[in-house]
Amino acid sequence: MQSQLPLYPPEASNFAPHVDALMIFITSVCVFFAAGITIAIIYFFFKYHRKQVDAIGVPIHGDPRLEAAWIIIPSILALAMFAWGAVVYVDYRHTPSDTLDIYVIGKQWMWKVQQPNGLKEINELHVPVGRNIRLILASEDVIHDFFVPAFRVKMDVIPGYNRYNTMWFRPTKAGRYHFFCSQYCGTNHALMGGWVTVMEPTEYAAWLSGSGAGGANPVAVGEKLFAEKACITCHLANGTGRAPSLNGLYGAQVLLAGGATVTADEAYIRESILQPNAKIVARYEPLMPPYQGQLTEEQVIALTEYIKSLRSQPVPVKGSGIAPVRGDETAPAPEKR
Amino acid sequence: MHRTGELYGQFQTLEQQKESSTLGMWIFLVTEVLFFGGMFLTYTINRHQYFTAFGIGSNTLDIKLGTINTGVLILSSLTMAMAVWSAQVGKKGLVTGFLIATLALGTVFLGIKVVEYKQKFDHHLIPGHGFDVWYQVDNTKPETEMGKKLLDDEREELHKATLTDPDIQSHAQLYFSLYFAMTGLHALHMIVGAGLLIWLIKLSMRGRFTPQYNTPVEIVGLYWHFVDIVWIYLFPLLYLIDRHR
Amino acid sequence: MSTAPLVPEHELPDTHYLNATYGSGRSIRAWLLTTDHKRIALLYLASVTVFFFIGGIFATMIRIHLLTPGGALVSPETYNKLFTMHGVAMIFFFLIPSIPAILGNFLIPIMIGAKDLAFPKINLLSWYIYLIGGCFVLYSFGTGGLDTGWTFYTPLSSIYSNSAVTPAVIGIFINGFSSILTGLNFIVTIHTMRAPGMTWFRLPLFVWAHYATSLVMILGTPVVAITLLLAGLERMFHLGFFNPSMGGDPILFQHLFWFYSHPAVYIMILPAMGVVSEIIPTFARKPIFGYSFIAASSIAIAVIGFFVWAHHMFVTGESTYAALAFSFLSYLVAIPSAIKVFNWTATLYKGSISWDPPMIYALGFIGLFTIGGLTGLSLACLGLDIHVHDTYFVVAHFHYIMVGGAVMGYVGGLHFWWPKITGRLYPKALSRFAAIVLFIGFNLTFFPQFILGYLGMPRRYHSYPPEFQVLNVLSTAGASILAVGYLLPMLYLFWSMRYGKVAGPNPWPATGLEWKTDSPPPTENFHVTPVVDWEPYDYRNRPDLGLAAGGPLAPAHGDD
Amino acid sequence: MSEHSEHIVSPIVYMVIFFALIAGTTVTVLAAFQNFGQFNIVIALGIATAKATLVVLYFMHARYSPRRTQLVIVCAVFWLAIMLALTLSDYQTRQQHLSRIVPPAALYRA
Ligand code: HEA
Ligand code: HEA
Ligand code: HEC
Ligand code: CUA
Ligand SMILES: [Cu+2]
Repeated sequence: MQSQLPLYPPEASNFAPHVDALMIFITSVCVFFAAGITIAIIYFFFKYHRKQVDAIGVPIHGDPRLEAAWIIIPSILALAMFAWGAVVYVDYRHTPSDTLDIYVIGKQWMWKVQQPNGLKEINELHVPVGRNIRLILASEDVIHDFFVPAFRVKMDVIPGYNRYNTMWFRPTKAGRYHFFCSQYCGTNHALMGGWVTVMEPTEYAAWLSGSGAGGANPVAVGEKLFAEKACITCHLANGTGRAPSLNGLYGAQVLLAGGATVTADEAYIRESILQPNAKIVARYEPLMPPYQGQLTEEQVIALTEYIKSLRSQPVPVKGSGIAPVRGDETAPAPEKR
Repeated sequence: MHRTGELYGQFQTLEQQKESSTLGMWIFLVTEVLFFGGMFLTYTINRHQYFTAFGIGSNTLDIKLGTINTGVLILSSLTMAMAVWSAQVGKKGLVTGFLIATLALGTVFLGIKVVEYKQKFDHHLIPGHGFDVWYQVDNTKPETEMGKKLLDDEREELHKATLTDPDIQSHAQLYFSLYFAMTGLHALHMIVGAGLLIWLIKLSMRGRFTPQYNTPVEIVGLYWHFVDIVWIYLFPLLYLIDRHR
Repeated sequence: MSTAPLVPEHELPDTHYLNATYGSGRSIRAWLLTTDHKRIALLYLASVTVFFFIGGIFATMIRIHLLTPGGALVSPETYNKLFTMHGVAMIFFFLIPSIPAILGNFLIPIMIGAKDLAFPKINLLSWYIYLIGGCFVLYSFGTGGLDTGWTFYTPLSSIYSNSAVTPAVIGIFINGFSSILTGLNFIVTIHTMRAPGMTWFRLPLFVWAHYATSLVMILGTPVVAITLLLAGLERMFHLGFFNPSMGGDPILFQHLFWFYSHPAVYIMILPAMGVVSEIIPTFARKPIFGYSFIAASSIAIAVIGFFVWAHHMFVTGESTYAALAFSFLSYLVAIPSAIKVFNWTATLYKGSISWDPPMIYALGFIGLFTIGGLTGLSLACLGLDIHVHDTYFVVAHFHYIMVGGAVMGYVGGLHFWWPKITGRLYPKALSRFAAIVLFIGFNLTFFPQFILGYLGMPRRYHSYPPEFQVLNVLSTAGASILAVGYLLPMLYLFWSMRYGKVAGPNPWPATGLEWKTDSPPPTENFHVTPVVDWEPYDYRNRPDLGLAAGGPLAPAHGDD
Repeated sequence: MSEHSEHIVSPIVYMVIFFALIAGTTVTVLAAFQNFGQFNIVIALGIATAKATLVVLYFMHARYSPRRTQLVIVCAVFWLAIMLALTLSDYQTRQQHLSRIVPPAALYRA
């Protein structure tokens, strides 16, 4: 900590310096106006204090030039604040592609965290310094909010089958920092917090494998589930089954019946498992049974992780709903159904 | 405030009084637009997401009754407009007649609504614990070949719908929640309107409405027409989803 | 008293609205069945004050509880109920009706030269609706209270909470119609009941502000009514409009809620701005700077205020594009507020400024509102809001605007028109002292919360990490000073109703039409219908005010 | 205030409007049984709006009302539009992530 009474929390992520700079800028503008107006009021108050009981003031009705000035100048400043804030915000929402994905599940009143190798934590989150981290957030009951002041990041965690919120950051300083639930969620909302531990990458790796007894690798779990739940009967890897191959699905553009495309991100995969018929892949029949209510939140995550792990494998030639890489000019236009 | 004849004490002239009442009613209708608007928004977003379930729900409604009711309500709007006209031209007897006709039509509308609600109740389509979209196809004993075929079609539809939307129970329930909230609120407005009409009829029988003083008829008319407009939207939105299958 | 003009001793008029005999005599019935807007205003004054007390007591308990990190006073459930009930009582039952239903009700007909509002019976009805709604909410408070936060976010409020949510929601639903009917009444009155000569651009700015407020009331309130109705139905009958486990969408609730509740913050602040726009020219004794800009900015705030609601939802995962649009629009709505602040300040220039109590409140309002509004700009900033959303920074922002701004304006307005309402003056020295106590206590309470918020203390926390304690203790200390600052005016205003010096029709003197009639005014407001032939806030051509006006300007300031 | 002197609409106009409304209802029902794809809802709401407009203009006399009343009506529609449009704008653009925007054309093979 800085001093006895710090004015801002530690800066421990890539966003922190930007947000603090933004804060300083806006606060300066605020102080400028607040001080200017206060000083003007005090000055006028004394300077033009009533000297005679029946004195009246000089009748001045207004001045269009002044009005124009104090419409235009604040507008410009406001625009600057908006623009700068927007730039930072777009950065928040622009997740890089090389992230380490960690699942975070909120429920009244605790956080369950699952590391990429399946290690589970409760009210603790370990991350390596210098890596881009993406948190994938889901809620089991009401709305929560994951908030790390030292990272200046915060995102609501919303219940519902078609909703994952995500957020990303890059820790820049090793240490232990508070995280909080910052959306009011009932009785023990205030206790629904914990600690983020930012470690050196080597330590992190050691920690992951060292305390690895906590859980199995979700990809492996997912692979087993994929067989157990009969996914594999339809989703043949070579794309010849009744269902599209899932190889290379993650991150690709999927063409849907009706002509729209979606990006196959976690939310899409999750939805495709729980409510497959919400979005039908072009050229396939809506055969897949919905798994809503048949899989636990953890199993969904495991399956999703497994499907994501198929990313590196080659995309099958035929039958997949996945759009090929960009630039394939010879591709025929999608047919209308 | 002291009243002098038709003029309330806070006003200077009858003109001013009429102007105020009419403006007041229009502004009240603005609030009504936004009141119903909130529900229409809820409806839009849910329908967009659960189109299949909404179609299933909508197809259980009785389109004949719905259409008849639309006609009845439009007719009542006509008689209401005629009541205003009669007051404006000073035909006192006609005013009473048209008001009574409007009230009667309004009552018919509500009666038909009750019949429809009763049907939903019998078919276990009231949101809540007993709700079951399958109830009707499972528990009806068709008497004719035709009826049997229709029932089979319906079962088929439901099966198909369940494939696309496994949670059809919840989502159809969402449809019926909106159906009852929207039509219920509409019916409540009708009941208030009927009360206002009874009040008008009483005044009218005493011969109170003249070409000079007919503001009450006019502003109740505005209200009644507005309730009609709400129905004009409710009808296609609730009854006519996915009818062409 | 040295700066007050030398006025002859006054006597109360023989009959006025307070002692006039109505049909049923001077009984309590004559009050409860009155259709006189002035009496209804006093009925509101009484009931709104009760809710302010209730809300204030909850606030005090909140602050005491937060003295220690673990929570000093109550259990977590109780704490959650405290801030919820504090918010509900203060917002829906105190601040929204305060200025419009009390001062607006009392003054608008008089200011425009009418005998009453256009619909006096509806006016009385809206007070009863307010009472019924209030009873439901009090019932909810009494039977265990509710713990959803004043924002009632689903699915917490509709499914998970097991406190007395339903009666509270019904109460707020009912209360909404009170607000709607008041707004409707004002709009119609302002349109159709103006006295001869009272053109739109001669209307006092107080009336303009209330016109804008009424617009928000009639356009926004129905939406929150239906939203809460749906949430209430969902709770009572287990429906699924907003419940994700039944397919509903919790974010939709937030959209609907904020569609009203953002504009509603302007229901709270616009009337206070109207009050300030009356006080400043009166005590600077000169026309307000930029009359038409202030009038137009009220309307602009009311209209643009409807375009920004989703700035409360930047971190819900709302679409990035929508967030950008809503942030931009939030900055737009700040411009009309800026216009007002600058024009008020400019009005002081070359004025003849006194420091009568209402003026101290008005100047305090400008300062505190400015700080509150400017920190609103930090919140509207996308990149920054991610960090400070739902922290004490937000709490400080809205208390600066609502307590430092709106409540200051309300108390200032009470001081300004008290002589008109009761016919009597209150002790000036004491009230200056109270205003200063209020100002100091307020800043001490809420300034530390800005820092707390930026440090990351989330709001609605019944316990917090120990590093936040120092600032919390400061805040609690401030709150106790603040309580004194509110207690004092209540006492001396009450005292003055009986023992205060008789004020006479125009003690300040001010230029508005309301000061041309007796204090307290007669039942029909004016003995003869007034004809307006002067411009608003004009001191120069108003010999009837008895000031050194008319000819060349009086030597107002020794130096220039 | 002579501009507010009332305009009496003749019963013939009322009858014409009435039949237009009935016709509109009939067309709506018939159209609902045809498959126009996306356009079913557009047709239904289009007709409903036309009907509502007729009611407002003639039964409610808006056509003959003072400007101020007409303004009130426009405001109602406008605010309703704000509510629907701005909320839907969020829902319509929610799925798109800034980082994943790709030019739409010729990107896929079906
Ligand atoms: C009376 C009440 C009131 C008023 C008037 C305002 C006014 C404003 N509010 Fe505030 N606000 C609240 C009450 C109010 N607010 C409440 C209660 C909450 C919390 C709700 C909850 O979650 O419980 C809240 C929350 C809130 C948020 C959400 C925060 C969050 O939860 O993350 C935001 C975000 O944009 C915001 C912004 C603004 C803005 C931009 C204004 C603007 O209108 C301010 C305009 C004024 C000025 C700008 C000052 C004067 C101008 C100058 C001196 C000139 C200089 C100007 C420029 C350079 C532009 N407010
Ligand atoms: C008009 C609105 C209004 C007003 C006037 C106030 C007034 C005050 N508020 Fe409130 N507040 C809100 C609206 C308001 N608040 C809202 C909307 C919330 C959010 C709720 C939520 O999260 O859902 C909130 C939340 C809120 C919190 C955050 C709680 C949390 O997030 O955990 C705090 C904490 O300090 C607080 C404090 C205060 C204090 C000290 C006052 C003081 O100004 C009060 C001073 C008044 C009195 C004390 C009463 C009068 C004095 C007497 C009767 C004298 C006798 C009494 C004693 C000696 C005790 N308020
Ligand atoms: C009866 C066959 C069947 C089974 C069993 C099945 N699916 Fe599917 N699945 C399909 C079909 C057909 C589609 C394509 C149509 C669609 O989008 O619904 C599909 C689509 C998908 C998609 C979207 C693929 C894309 O290309 O966009 C995912 C992800 C998926 N399934 C995952 C699973 C998982 C995980 C399981 C097991 C838990 C599973 N499926 C079981 C038939 C099946
Ligand atoms: Cu979870 Cu607050
Ligand atoms: Cu807001």
